[in-house]
Amino acid sequence: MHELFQKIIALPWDQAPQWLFLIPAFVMLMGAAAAVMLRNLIHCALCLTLSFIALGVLFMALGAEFVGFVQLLVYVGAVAMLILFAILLTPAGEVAASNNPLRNFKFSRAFAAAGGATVALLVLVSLLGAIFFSPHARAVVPPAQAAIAPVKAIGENLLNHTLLPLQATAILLTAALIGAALLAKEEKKS
Amino acid sequence: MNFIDLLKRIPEICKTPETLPLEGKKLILDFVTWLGSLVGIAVPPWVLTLVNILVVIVAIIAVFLIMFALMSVWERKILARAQNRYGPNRVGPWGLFQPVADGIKMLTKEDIVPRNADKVVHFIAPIVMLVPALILPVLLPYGRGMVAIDLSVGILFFFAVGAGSEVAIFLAGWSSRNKYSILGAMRAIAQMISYELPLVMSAVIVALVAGTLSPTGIVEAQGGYQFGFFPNWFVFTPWGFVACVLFYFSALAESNRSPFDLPEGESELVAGHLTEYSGFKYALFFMAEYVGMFAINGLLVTLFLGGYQAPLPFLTFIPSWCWFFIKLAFLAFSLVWVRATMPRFRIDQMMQFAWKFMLPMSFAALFSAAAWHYAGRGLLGWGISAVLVAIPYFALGYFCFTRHHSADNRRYLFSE
Amino acid sequence: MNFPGSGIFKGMVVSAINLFGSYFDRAHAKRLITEQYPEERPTLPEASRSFPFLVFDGDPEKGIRCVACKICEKECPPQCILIEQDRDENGKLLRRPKVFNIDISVCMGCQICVESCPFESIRMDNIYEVSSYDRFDSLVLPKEKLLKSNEYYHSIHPTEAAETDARIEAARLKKEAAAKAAAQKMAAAKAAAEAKAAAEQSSQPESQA
Amino acid sequence: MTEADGAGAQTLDVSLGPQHPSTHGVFRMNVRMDGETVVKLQPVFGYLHRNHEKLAEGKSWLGSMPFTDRLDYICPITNNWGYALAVEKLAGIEVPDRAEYIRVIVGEMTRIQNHTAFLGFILGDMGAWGSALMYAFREREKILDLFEGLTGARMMANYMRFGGVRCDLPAGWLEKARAYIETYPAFLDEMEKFLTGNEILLSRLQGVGVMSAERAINGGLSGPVLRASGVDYDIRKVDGYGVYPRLKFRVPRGTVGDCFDRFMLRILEIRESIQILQQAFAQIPQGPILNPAVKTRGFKPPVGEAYGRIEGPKGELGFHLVSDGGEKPYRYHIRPPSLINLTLLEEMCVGTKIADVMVILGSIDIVLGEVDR
Repeated sequence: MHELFQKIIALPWDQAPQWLFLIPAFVMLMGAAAAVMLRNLIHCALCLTLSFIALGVLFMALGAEFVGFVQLLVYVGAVAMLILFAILLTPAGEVAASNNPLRNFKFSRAFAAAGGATVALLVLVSLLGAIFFSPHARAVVPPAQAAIAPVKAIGENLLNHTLLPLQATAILLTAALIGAALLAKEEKKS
Repeated sequence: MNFIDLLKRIPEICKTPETLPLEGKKLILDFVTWLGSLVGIAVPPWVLTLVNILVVIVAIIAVFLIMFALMSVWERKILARAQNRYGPNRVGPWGLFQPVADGIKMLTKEDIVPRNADKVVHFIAPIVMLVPALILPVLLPYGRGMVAIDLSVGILFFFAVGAGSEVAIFLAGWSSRNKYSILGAMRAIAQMISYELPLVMSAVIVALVAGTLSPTGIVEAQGGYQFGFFPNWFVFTPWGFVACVLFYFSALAESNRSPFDLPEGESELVAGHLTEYSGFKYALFFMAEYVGMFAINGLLVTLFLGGYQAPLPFLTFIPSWCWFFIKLAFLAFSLVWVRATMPRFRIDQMMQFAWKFMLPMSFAALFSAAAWHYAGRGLLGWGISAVLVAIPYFALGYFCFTRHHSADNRRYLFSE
Repeated sequence: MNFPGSGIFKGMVVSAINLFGSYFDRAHAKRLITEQYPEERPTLPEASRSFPFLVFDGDPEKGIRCVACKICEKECPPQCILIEQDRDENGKLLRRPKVFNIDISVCMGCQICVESCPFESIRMDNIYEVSSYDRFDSLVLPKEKLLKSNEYYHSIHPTEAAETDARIEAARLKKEAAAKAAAQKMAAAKAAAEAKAAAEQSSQPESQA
Repeated sequence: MTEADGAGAQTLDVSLGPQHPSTHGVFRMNVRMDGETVVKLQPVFGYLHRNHEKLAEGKSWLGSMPFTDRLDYICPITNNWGYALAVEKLAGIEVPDRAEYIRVIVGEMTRIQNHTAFLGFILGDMGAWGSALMYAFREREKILDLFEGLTGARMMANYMRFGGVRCDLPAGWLEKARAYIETYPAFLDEMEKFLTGNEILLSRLQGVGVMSAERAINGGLSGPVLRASGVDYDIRKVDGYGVYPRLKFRVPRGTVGDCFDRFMLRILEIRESIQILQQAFAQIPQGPILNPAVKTRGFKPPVGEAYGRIEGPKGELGFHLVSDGGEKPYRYHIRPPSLINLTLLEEMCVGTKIADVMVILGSIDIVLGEVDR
C-alpha cells in the first residue's frame, strides 16, 4: 500500500501539461464535429463556441497567452454571439426553401461529399505543410520565455513593422462597417 | 519541525496583519510538509504546488461567496433605507442571517423546467454562467504580493473570460422557450457587446499610461503620493476620472445592474432570461451575477482606485488587503445607491448612450491620457487633459441629450 | 447649474439624504414611518372601524339591544347578516334574536347596518386580528361572539358612545315623559271618567228621583 | 413563437398580462412586436369585472355607496362624491355649506394622494427600484391616516351621504390636516429634485406617447391626460359644482401632450390642490353636515334621470342614474375615466418600444377596479 502510494507520487505529474493538452484538443475536435453534424442550428453554433473556447485553452497551454485570450475575447465574445444573433434574426422559413437547383440532381449527395472531402483534405495538407516546413517549427522556444515577452513584442511589431497594413486593415474594416450600416438603413426605408 | 512549532507561529503571524494571508498560506504548506513527514515521505514539490493552488482557490471562492451572502442582505438593507423602509430585520441580529434563510429556501424549492425547454441547455446555462464568474477573481491583486496568478496579460484575461457570461445568458434565454426570456437574452447580448467597447477602451487607457497589462503592475504604478498626501491614483487625474466613470457605467451594464438592468427589466420582461429559472439554478445565476459584479468592481479598484494602496500616507498601518476590500465595499454601496435612484434606460437609448456618448468619451479620455502622459504629468498636463475631456463631455452631452430632452424647454399654461 | 448629468446627481443627493435621514428619524414621524407590527401596535384613531358587533347593557342575555327587526339584514349591501327571531315556549315571537350571524369574510365594514339600525344596537368594532386557518366556520361570527358590552363600546369609540347613550337616555326620558304624560292623561281620563261616573251616579238617583 | 406577416417582417406576439408586474392589475395587452417596436396592441380587459352596475340595481340607493369605494380604490372618496352628486341632482337635494367644504377638503386630499401615488407608480413602470414609489407611499400613508381618523377606514371610506357627509370632522382633525398640508410643498420639492431633472427619466418620458389635442377630444379623454394635450377642460371650472366657484385656483395644461406633460401636470395639479385646501381650511363654516330632509332608510328619489359628474383625480367620473321612484335605482351607469382614457392606448403605443408601452399605460393612470367595474 505504502509502496503503491509512493509509486503514484513518483509518477511524472509535473510533466502533466505536456499531455493535458489532449483534453482541450479532444473537446475542440468534438465541438467542431458536433457543429457540423447536429441538426439544431443553435446547438451547432453553441458547439462551435465550445470548440472556440477549447482552441483558446489550447493556445494558453502552449504558452501563447495573448493569442489565447484574444481568441476567447474575439471569437467567444463577439463572433459566436454574432453567429447566434444571425441565426435568431434569420426568419426560419428561408432556410428550408427548396430552390436549390442541385437538390434534384441524382448524385448531389455524392458530389457534395466529394467536394467537402477535397476541401478538407486541401486544408489539412496545407496546414500540415505549414507546420512541418515553417522555420518556426524547428526552433525550440521554451514556453516560459514565450509567455513573458508577447504583449510588448506584439505591440511593437504591430506599430513599427506592420503599421501600414494595420492602418489599411483598419480603414478597410471601417469602410465595411459603414457600408453595412448603410445597407441596413436602405433596406429599412424600402 | 513539529506541530508545536507550527502552532507557535500563529501568534507571530498575527502580529503583522499586512502579511497575514501570505504567511498563513506558508503555514498551511508547512503543515502539509509536516503531514508528509508524519507518514514518512518527502512531499514532492508538485503536491505542494497543488496545495498552494487549492488554498488560493478555496480562499478566493470562500471570500467571494461570503461577500455575496453579505451583499445580498446589505443591498436589501441599503435599498430599504434609501426607500425609508427597514429592510430584512427578522432573521438573526439586524437580519444578518437572511442569506441563510434565502439559501435554504432556494435549495428546497422545486426546480421547474418548462416542458418545451431545451433541457440540456437549460441545465448547462447556470453552470456556464458561474464558471467564468468564479474564474475572474483570481487575477485581482488583493494586497501586496497577494495575487493568485500574476499574468502579464491580466486585463485581457479578465475580458476574455468575462465574455463567457454572455454565452450563458444567451443559453438561458434561448433554452427557456419563453418570449420574455428570448427578448431578455437578445437585450443582454446587445447590451454586453455594446458596453464591452467603452469598458475595454477605458481599461486600455490605463494600460497605456501604466505601460503594462498586468494588474499588479498597474496598482504599483499608482503607488506613492504627490506633495506627500495626494495619492497617485488614476481616478485623481482628469482622464482617469472620466475613464473611471465610463468604466463604472460599463461595469454596471456588463453586470446587468440598474439602470442597465434591461435584460431582466421586470416592468417589461418580467425577469428576462431568468423567467423560467427557479430554485437552485436561479440561485446559481444570482450568485454568478454578484460574484461577477464584485470581480468587475475589483478590477475598477485595481485600475483606477489604486488597488490595495492606502489613500493617505498615515493610513498605511491598515493592511493593504483591507484597503482593497474597503474600496470594494464602497463601490458595492454605490451600486445600490445608484439602483435606489435611477429609472431604467430604454433599449434604444441604452444603445445610443453606449455608441454615441460612452465610446466617443472613451476616445476623448484616451487622447487626454496621451496628452497628460506627454505634457509631463504636471500642472500643464492636468490643464490640457482636463480641457480635452471637458469639451467633448459638454459637446456630447448637449448633442446627445440636452438638445433633445430638457425639463426647461417645457411650457405649461394656466387658466384661471 | 445645469450640466449634463446634473439631474442624476441631484437625484443621488436626494436618495442619500433619505438613506441617512432614515437613521436619524428618531420619532419615526417623517421618514421611517413603518410600524414594526407584532411588536409595535398601531394606535387606532377613534373613528377606526372594522367589523360590526352587537351592544348589550348589563347582562348579555337580557340587556341585548337588538330586537331582531331585520332592518340591517335587509340593508346590508353585501348581505352578510343572518337574523332569526327568538320565540318563547309557546311559539310566540320575542323581540330578541335567536340567531345573529355576521359572515366577516363577506362583510366589507361599510357601516350601513350601523346607520340603519333604529335601536342603536349594532356598532362598529376596531379589531383587526381576526384571521384564521378555517375559511368558513370561524369567520362566521355567531351572536355569542358578536355581543359586546356598552362599556367596551365606550372604550373604543368614546365620543360616539357618549352620543349614543345621550340619545338613548333622551329617548328613554322622552318615553318616560310620554309614559308619564300618558299615565297622567290616563289618570286624568280615569279621574274624569270616575268623576263622570260619580256624577252619573250622583245624578242617577236624581233622575230616579 | 414567431410569425411572418405580409410584409415579410418577423414579428413576435406577446401577451402582456393579466399576470404581469406592471400592468397595474389584471390588465392584458396582446402586443405584436417587430423586434422591440410595437406594431399592434390590443387591450383586453374584464378580468376584474364585478358586475357593479347590475348589482346596484338590486341594492337600495344608499347600498351602492360602499361599492363605489371599490371602483377606483386609490381614491374612493371622490367616487363617493360623484355618486352622491348624481343622486342629489336626481332628487334635488340641497347640501349644507359645511358639508360642501368637507367634501372639497377630502376630495382634494384624495387628488393629492392619487397624484402622489401616480408619481411613484410611473417610476416603477420605468424600472426605478421603488424609491419614488416608497416616498410617494410614505406621504400617501399620512393622508390615509388622516382619512382613517375622519372616516374610520383608510381606503374604503364610504364617507359621502346624499345631502352631505356621514360624520363631522373629529376634534382637532382640521388642525392636523392643515399642519400636514403645510409640509406638502416641501415634499413635492424633494420629489421634483429627485425626479424631474433626471436625464434618464426625461429621455424616457419626453416625446413618448404624444397625443394631439384634437385626437384627445375625439377620443373622449378627460382629466390630466386631456389637459396634458393642451385642452383647457376641468369640470371643477366647467360645472362649478360644490363650492369650487368660491375657491380660487388655476387649471394647468400642457403644450406637447407626451408622457412628460402628463407627469408634470400631476405635480402642478398637486400644487393647485394645496392652494384649494388652504382656502378651504380658512373658509370652512360651522353648521350642519347633512341635509335633515334625507332619510337613511327607504330613500326614494322622484321618477327621472340624472347625470352627475365630478372632476375625479383621473378624469371625468360620471354617474348616470334612472329612477322609477322606487327604493332601488332603475338603471345605474358609470362613466369611468380610466376606461375611457384607455381607449386611445393603441394609438399612443404603436411605433414605440415595448418599454414605452408600460410608461404610456402608467401615464394614463388607470385603476383596474374602475376599468372593469
